[in-house]
Amino acid sequence: MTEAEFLLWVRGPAFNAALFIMLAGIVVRFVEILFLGRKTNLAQARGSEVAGGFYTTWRRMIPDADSFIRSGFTIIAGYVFHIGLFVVIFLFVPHILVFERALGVSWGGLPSNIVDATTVVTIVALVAVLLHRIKDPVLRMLSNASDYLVWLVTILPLITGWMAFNRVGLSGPMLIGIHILSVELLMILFPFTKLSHAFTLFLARWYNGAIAGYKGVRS
Amino acid sequence: MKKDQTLGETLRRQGVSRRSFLKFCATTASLMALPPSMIPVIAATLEKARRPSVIWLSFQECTGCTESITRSSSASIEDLIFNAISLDYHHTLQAASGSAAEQARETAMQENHGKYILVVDGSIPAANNGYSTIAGISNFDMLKEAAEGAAAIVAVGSCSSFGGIPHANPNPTGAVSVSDLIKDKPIVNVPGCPPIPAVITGVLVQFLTFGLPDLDHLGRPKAFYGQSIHDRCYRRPFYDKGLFADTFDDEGARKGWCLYKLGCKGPTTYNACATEKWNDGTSFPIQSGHPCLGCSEPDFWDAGSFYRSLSTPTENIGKAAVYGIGAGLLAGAVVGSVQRARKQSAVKAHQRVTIDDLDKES
Amino acid sequence: MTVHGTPGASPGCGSDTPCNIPTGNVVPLLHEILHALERWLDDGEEHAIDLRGIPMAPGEEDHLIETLGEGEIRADLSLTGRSVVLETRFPAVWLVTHYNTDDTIIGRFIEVCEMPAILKSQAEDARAGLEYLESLLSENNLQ
Amino acid sequence: MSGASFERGYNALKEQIDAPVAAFLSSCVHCGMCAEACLFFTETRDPKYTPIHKVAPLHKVWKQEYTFWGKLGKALGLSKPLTDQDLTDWETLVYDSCTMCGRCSMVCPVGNDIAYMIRKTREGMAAAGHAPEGLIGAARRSVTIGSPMGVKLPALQAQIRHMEKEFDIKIPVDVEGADYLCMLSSMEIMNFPEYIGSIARIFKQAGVSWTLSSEAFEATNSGIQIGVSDIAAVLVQRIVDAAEKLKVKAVISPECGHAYMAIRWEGPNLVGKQFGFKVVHILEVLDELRAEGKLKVRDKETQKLTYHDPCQIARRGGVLEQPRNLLNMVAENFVEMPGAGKMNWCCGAGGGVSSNERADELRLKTFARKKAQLDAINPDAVVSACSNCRIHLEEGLEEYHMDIPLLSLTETIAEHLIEK
Repeated sequence: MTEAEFLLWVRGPAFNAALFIMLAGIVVRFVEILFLGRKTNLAQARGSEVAGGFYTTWRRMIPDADSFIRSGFTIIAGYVFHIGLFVVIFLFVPHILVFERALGVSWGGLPSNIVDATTVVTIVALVAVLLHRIKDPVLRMLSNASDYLVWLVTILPLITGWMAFNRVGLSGPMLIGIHILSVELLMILFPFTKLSHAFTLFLARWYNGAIAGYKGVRS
Repeated sequence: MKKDQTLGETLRRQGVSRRSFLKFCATTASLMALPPSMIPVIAATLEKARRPSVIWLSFQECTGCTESITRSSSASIEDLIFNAISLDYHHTLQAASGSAAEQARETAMQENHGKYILVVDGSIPAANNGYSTIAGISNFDMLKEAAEGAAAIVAVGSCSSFGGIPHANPNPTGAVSVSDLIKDKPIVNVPGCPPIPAVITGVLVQFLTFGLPDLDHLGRPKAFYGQSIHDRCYRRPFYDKGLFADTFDDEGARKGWCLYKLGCKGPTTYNACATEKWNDGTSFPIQSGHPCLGCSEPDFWDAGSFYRSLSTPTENIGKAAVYGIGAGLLAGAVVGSVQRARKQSAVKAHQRVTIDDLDKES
Repeated sequence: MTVHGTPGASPGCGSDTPCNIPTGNVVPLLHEILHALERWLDDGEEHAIDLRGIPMAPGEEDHLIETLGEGEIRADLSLTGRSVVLETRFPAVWLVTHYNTDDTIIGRFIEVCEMPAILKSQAEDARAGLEYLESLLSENNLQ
Repeated sequence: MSGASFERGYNALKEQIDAPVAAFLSSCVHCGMCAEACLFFTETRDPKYTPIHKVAPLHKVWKQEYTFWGKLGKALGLSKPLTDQDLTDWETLVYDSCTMCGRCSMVCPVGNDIAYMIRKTREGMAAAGHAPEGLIGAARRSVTIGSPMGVKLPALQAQIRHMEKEFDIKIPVDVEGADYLCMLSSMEIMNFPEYIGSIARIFKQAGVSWTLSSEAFEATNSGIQIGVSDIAAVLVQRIVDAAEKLKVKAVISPECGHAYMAIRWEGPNLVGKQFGFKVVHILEVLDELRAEGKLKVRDKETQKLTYHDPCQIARRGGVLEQPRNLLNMVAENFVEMPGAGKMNWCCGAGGGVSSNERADELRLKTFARKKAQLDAINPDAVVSACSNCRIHLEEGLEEYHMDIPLLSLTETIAEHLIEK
């Protein structure tokens, strides 16, 4: 298999397979959750579940003051790499083309060198997060193999992407091929690891807010 | 022209001054993208270089590569090249034809056995030797025979280097490249469709002066194929600034912005177009506003649309997405209802817990 | 936009060919020439730059040449096609341009040296000249 | 009686897992922020007290029973099934070191309601016979005698007579057709009988028709604390029967945290039908009276007061503004402790921890968190609306030789009434 064939396979069938597995996996996870159902609350409501649910969905993005002091590192490093991932994935023009091909919708992107800088910041934040996970007693106790696998699978696309953009190391086709392959690995693991939080957290926050909202508390 | 004369002697016999020879060496160094400091080295070696005999065999090809070499920009180079090398056989350029032509080829091959350079353009049909023949001899046999006595083989054009358009899907003739068939001779691939004229002559001159050039993993001289178009493209600042042309006639295109979104294959294509440029340095595809097709890379005909960007998937991902969601719903329904039933049965199996059921022992 | 007298003016595009955002290689090249000139003056080290190897947007090369301008010497050589060697406005900085028989540029160099080698008379050519002069004299066909 | 068994416990866990639990456990990214919100961790720095870690048994059952990959993983031996030993190891985490205060549920960035899951985990633990001795005892006394502290009707009647004599006031019992049926917690009956007197005096001035019930006076619900809905339902049913028998319009939950949770929010779901009457917390009633101008009070408290928010009433119950309104009515130097309101720290004794002797040492250790809040403003007295918090805070303050009195909000209001 020559490099060209490898790149073609990665951009073609492999991407389709990864997308298929990811979407199928996400839908199955959602159905598995929703099929368990939830008892209707017979108590007399004080507030509205729906309002509480939506409130918490966005409000939980902003940590409360005390948590910010106590878990400052987790929050800051977490936001740095999440925002970084967002910028790198959704505001880099070549990536926007992928979404355009899939969804038919397109939007403006940031200058590529800004995205490149963001990638480096994101990688540094992810490495810091890993060190923290290893050093902090609570995190070390909580973490299992899947946490470290997910970390690796998240940082790989960033590293290979940075290499591809800066044309470091391998030949053009291999750089781009390996980068897309690492993204496909991320896509395949998406529904079956804690990466699923990316979509289930909206459900979780909604339930949290609903339970509290029913009782008139803005959680 | 006696065969054993050195290039220097030949030039002097033609009344070419030493100063002209220096000019030729300077422009050749520039052609081979060698630093100017190499000019004296080139002059010294070129002077003593023997004039090798060159056999040019054309198989399944469109004569584009031949067109390209005859368009070689520096006429003075062309004269000297054709004086430097003795092109003993080129069935398009030579006057002789039929048995006389073949006779000339065979005598050249015998006289210079082991020393001549075999230049090939066009791919070789491996499926059936009858697909392409010259004077009744199949390309396959002719190549084998010619390769046997060649000092080295230069595969000019993507067809001879990687199979080119005949090799493209569905490849009816089972076309293969030279390196697929010949394993025991040093082969220099000079891909491109066609390759840049200056690159063809450059490789020949480099071969003449320094022998087998430094090759990359696809057998291409690094002097010309060492860097990708993207790395040397003058529009790279636009790529870095995120300024892209969206259509061929929008503001971006008129302003000469990067053509990535229009399918430019510069990042994955290794060739000298961005520096050597075409038509005597006038321009090259990207400078004329058209995305690079990647013609010096293997299977570029099959690498998806020339106008789809490198980062986009080549197949219909919309379909894959729909199938994925559909399969998810199906599998989800099955798995979900099994789990739902499992929960229902747990609820049914519930035994009321009274204050007497709180201790294990009792 | 005309180029002001002072070298190292802002690297806009000299001509009207479309190159709104240039590659920005003109200024670095001028710096390279400056340092080469310093080294030549300090220890006579010669330097040559092959403009063909440097990607420049359309019009940028003309802008560089314009910036370098023309000095006191301009030599037209006829060597299998024309060649022009001229000393730029900055002494010891020479611009050598080779043309082929169709008068298209096939090589352009900037050389920082006392005098480009191409201008110097070559011993071989002189030897050939000597033989020719001797044959002329020996045949005594001069009036 | 088959008695508790691991199978019953495992089945209980399977019953309890629902869509919210599945959504929560799918979203946890092991970020550890819940630990920093839990006083059992912040005051011990022991990683095992990380809230999400406490629901690991529930996580395992959910993964292996209700996800395709989890089931497959278990079948392939990649993950080991839950064992009785796991439940033994987790007993102290789920009971001793968790008051279900819900502070972790408020900070979790992906929105996991961990207290919700602890409550469900206890269903499995108790059914498997892994409930703490103290709570089993309390539950048995509640069902057999009627109150976790073994308070019988005669004891209540004695306190009623005592209050009637002291404040020369009539305390209605079993008065059919009254508007409110007032519940009490045994702690109030035994330790703070003045609460009953205060209620009587306030309602007399405000002209509120109320009554106690001799058949159901106990508001606390050990079933909720131990985590056995069947037992909790029995206790709630008694209140429902009494309320229906007396045809009251509303039932007042007293100054007790989880009692409010038991009757107001879990009650209808436990007995399986909506109540024909409203359920309100005493603070809600008092605030209503205040708003209607029916509470006539004189000279305000001058000492520096602060208010401790009982978790099951405030963060998990929704009664937040009322205590502030009431305190501002009777106190001029009311200072909020840092972090007050819905994010206030738990006292450390709720959710059955105080009835669990094994947790006493840990409970006192965690008091340091509340002490830190008090040290920040060093109040003259602390007011609260939950007798369990009050007893624990008193115990804690004693431990640190800080003489800051604990006051009941209701009693404080009663003391400032203008009585004819």
